[in-house]
Amino acid sequence: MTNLKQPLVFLAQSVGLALAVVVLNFLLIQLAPGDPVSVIVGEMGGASEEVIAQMRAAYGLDKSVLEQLLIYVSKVAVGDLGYSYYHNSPVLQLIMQRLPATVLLALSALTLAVVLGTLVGVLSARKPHGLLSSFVTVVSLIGYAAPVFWTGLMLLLLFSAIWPIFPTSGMVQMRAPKGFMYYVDVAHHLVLPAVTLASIYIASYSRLSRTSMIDVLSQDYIRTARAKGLPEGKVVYKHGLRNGLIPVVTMVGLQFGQLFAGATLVETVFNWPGLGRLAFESILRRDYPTILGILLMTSILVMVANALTDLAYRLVDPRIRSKRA
Amino acid sequence: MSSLLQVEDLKVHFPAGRNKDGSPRVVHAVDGISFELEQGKTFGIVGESGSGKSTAALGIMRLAPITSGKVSLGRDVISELEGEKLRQTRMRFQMVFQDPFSSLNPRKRAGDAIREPLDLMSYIDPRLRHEVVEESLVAVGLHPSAARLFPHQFSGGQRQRLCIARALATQPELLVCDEPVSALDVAIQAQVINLLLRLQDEKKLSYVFISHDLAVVQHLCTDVGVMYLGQFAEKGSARQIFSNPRHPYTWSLMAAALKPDASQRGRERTALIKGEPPSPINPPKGCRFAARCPFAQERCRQEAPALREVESGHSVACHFAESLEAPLPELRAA
Amino acid sequence: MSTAPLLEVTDLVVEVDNGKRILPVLDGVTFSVDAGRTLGLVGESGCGKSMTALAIMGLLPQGFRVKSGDIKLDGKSLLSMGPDALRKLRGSVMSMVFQEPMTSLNPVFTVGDQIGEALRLHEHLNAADARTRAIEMLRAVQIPAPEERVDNYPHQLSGGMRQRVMIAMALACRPRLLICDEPTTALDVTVQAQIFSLLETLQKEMGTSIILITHDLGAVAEMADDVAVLYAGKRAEAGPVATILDNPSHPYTRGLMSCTPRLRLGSAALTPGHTLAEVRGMVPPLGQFEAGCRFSPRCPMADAHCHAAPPPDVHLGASQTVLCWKVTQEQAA
Amino acid sequence: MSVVSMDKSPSVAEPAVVLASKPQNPQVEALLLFLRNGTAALGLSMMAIIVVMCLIGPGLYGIDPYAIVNVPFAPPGTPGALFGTDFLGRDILAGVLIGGRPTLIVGCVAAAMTIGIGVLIGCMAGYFGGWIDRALMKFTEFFQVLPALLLAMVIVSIFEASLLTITLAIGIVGWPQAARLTRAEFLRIRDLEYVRATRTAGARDFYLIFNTILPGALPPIIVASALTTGGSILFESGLSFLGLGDPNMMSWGVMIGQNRNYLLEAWWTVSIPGIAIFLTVLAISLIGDGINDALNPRMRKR
Repeated sequence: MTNLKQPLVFLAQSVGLALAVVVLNFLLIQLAPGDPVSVIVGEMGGASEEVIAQMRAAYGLDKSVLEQLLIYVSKVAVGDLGYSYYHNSPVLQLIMQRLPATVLLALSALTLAVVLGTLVGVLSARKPHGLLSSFVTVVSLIGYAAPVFWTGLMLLLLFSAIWPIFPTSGMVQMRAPKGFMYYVDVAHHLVLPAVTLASIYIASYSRLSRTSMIDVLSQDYIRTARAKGLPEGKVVYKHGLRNGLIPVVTMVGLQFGQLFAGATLVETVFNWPGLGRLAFESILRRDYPTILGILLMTSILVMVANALTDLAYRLVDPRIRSKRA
Repeated sequence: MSSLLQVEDLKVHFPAGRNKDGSPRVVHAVDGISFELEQGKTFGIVGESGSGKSTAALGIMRLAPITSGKVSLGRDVISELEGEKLRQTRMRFQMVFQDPFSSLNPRKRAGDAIREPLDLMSYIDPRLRHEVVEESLVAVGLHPSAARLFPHQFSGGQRQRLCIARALATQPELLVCDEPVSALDVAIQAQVINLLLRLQDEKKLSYVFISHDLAVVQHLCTDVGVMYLGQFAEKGSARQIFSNPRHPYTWSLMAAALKPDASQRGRERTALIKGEPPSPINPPKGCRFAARCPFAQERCRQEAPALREVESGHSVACHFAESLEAPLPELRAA
Repeated sequence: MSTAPLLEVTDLVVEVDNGKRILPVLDGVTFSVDAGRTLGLVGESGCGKSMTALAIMGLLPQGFRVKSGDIKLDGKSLLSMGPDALRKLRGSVMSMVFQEPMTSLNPVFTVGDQIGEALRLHEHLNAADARTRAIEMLRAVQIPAPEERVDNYPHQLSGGMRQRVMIAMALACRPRLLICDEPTTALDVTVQAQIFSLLETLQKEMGTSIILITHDLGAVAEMADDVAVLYAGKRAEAGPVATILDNPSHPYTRGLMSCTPRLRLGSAALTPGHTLAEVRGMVPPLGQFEAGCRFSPRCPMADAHCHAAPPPDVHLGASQTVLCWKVTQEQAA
Repeated sequence: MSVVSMDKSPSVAEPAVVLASKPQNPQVEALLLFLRNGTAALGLSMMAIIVVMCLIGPGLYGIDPYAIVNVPFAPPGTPGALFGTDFLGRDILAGVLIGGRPTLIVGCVAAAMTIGIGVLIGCMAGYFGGWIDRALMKFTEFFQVLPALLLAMVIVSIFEASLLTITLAIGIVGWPQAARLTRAEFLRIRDLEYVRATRTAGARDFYLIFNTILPGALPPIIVASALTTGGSILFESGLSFLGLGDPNMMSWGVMIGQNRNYLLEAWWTVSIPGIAIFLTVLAISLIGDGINDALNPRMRKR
């Protein structure tokens, strides 16, 4: 029973959260100066009275706010996120076109950051006062303090003006190669954006895993492992690491929202054709249906990511597994 | 003489999530205990961890929500007081906690910690409060200059003295002590036990004394309740409990605590019972001790025994309290 | 069986560097444990009991180091051994049970994994055999349904069960020396009795020597053959349990014995309000030891002589050793 | 006097145990430790220099940051334009000096807002527990799911960019972390015995929350505040970089955003304001590190 009930409750909660985001979206439209139609009309460059009246009716603006909300929610529920007049395309379709690029960028940056950050953090935890530890501290301070868009620009400067080995703009070459070479080309383009986006997180993960490992290595069960005669490597990498990873997993879960924010800036710098750049362009053009669609979609992505982290958390920590099940 | 503290059928239950079938899980931490305490006397509550003895203390102190039952101090029914009235009445019943390291606010000077209840409950003229602080410090064997120091500058035993001083600042009638000496080294433990005895003598204090250690209880308590899974298994005067214990659970606690002294060296302690107390979540319907009791019979598993008097003032919750014979000679009546 | 003691600790001096000063932790501790026997190591907290154990195991925390003295296991000096050789002895020839069963087991591995680990390491068993042996060990420490418990995680077990698992883990490779550091302090009294009788049973079966570290003289009377009382990093008194408990000669031992509350039943039951004997004061913190006898500030018998100079070890009878000026003076008289 | 005496308790209070003579206030000690900490000192002095430069720098330097004073893209070292000029020929140094003002103000006010909202919600949730906790935590979770930068972008673009809207936007999206942290600390401290003791001493809820529990919860919150301030500054510069800053204000982010298309022709127009942001955030995190070292009990023990 529990096996079925648990995910159901979770699903219901997620739907509730998504609904709340939809309502927030609606409120934001309501709060915007002028009604949506005048905004849209403004962005289309003007329209006749007739068209405006027609659109008002289509948006249900002649109805009460509550009815409008219901109309909005029911539209969103069937996947109708509105129409982008600027792009001349349904918002959902637009988002779906851009989504893979952002997911690719975010996931590769996250993987890079977690793997590299944890590795460096763990290594330095073994000698909390050693050279590597100081290095980690300095690098994490720098990584944290440098604005990500600026880091991106500096890398861009370096790799286009001084050492042009990586492409600095877009996701593929103008004339995209076919087949396997297409993926190689994407990967080649991915390097700079991913490294830039990872730079903030490498710093925080190395720092977090360092403190977490120092804490874990002072626990009683580490002494037990040593008393058993385990070699030091096993003590640290078997008994220590499994526990030291727990806060890292928690942090991954908490950072997805921020990761997309960082992606917006990085995509803007490197012209990466993802959701973030779409959001940026839409904001400049006051294309509200698109922006709000992205807001909703990103929130759902964060929820999905959180669910996945929760799953990972259960794998790492048996205490959670039995407590929640 | 009427009693100072009266506890009637006190119950403290906690929700603890849900079972797999969706029914609520309830921790029956304290499940109907009653006792009376006369002024100047000490009621000891003994039991293993999870027996609910600490929760009982928190319930009496109104620090844990009471599910049902009545607690009265003198004429006041403290289980029914709320808000300001409860807050003001607190000066009459105070508490000493187990862990001397977490029971003092690390950011407050010792003197301020003792003064806090005086300020919060507007006890006596503000100008006289510093005198009360000094007197309290001296009463527990600390120098008045200790008032300026911070908790981390004291040892465990000194901190426990501070806690006692704080609890006594408002001249309470009742002091509830939750394992006040179990975190202390044996030499320090003796000092604090003697301090409690002396203060009781000087101030005619009444104690509710919670402990897992029968030997400590024997030094301090005039009356004893042996608690198992939220209920009293046996209750009576210290004399009755220690010279004529009747409940198999009391026997097993005593057998385990009977440490050999020099004359009985090498004698093994008799472990009358195996295993550990079951969880107080949704306890079994029969006698709660039946699962571990070496004398349990079918009736015990079916029918919960009532706590009934076997001699004046001595109650036992066992169907066979009169017929069972204690398995060790030490446990039999003199 | 050899006649030489299994473990010999001679004049052990351990110090700690706290960053500012070097402070003595143990100062000339000497004792030995014969094969198959149990030594009780007694004292209040801060007297150096646990540090002695960790020094034997080679697990002293950072900043602590053995300055002089020797520790010999089976005639071989542990201190002159390389770290890898010492590591191979840990868990196989000597092992340890710690005080806190709640935090001493790794929360993310099953108890079976944790028991089997030492077997796979020292006896090179494969996973299946290690698991079988782990189940056997769980049965040996009287855990019910060991076939199921072997796959449990520590948080699914009660405190007493965890301590049984710790014992199973420590004894998995049938070590010759088992150090138990306050193994029952965190447990209920009924469970305490069960753990002690379990330890005795297993000791008889395996012939293991035990060092029992405790603050509880009752536990020593019950379990130990010999006893060493530590005070402020020095050995105050040592000898066979019978001698020491019948005839304690050091004022500290006497004080500890008389201030321990003891349960008296039946006609011997105490009347309430019975005060205990006291040992005044407390163990001084590291680095604040008296120049003379370290116990002298708390000693009811101390005189000028005691405060002035540290006392020498005196032998009373064949096997009792006491560190006290008063005893020295008595003997001289 | 025999101290190992049986049966008779001493009639007078036993001799007071020898006590340390000087009180050691843990808060004062932490402060001293903080001031003696090298990292913190470095961060503090860097921050002091930055603040002073932003306050009086523009007045001293005297060049209007909005005025075209030279040819566009004059490289650093050009006479009259020490850090060069931007794409319009405006003085970069003048811009950097004045551009710190909105960044610092927005950063600090937004961080204060973030911490204020977060601590208040965290306090309530952690102290009262039960349905209050569940409701507040759902609310927090909702805000954590929303992509912060995107939401702030929407808010700013709907309500027109001004210092006020930007500050509000950052404050609204940033508080969940502070709330979670405060709640966790409250849950930890709430059941400590000294809190119970204070309740039996007759304390009301308000006193327990703000006088007893909150001071104990503060250390990690203070450390988080430093990080949040740095974060808010980065957030503000990100918004400004995207062109969503207050259009009437020169700020570091705005300078980078406006000049970024000319990066390859005039690297200094982008690099220099970026270094300003970098140094400011670095100074704040150094201070945060210093506080952390001073408050971390484990570091203090050894």
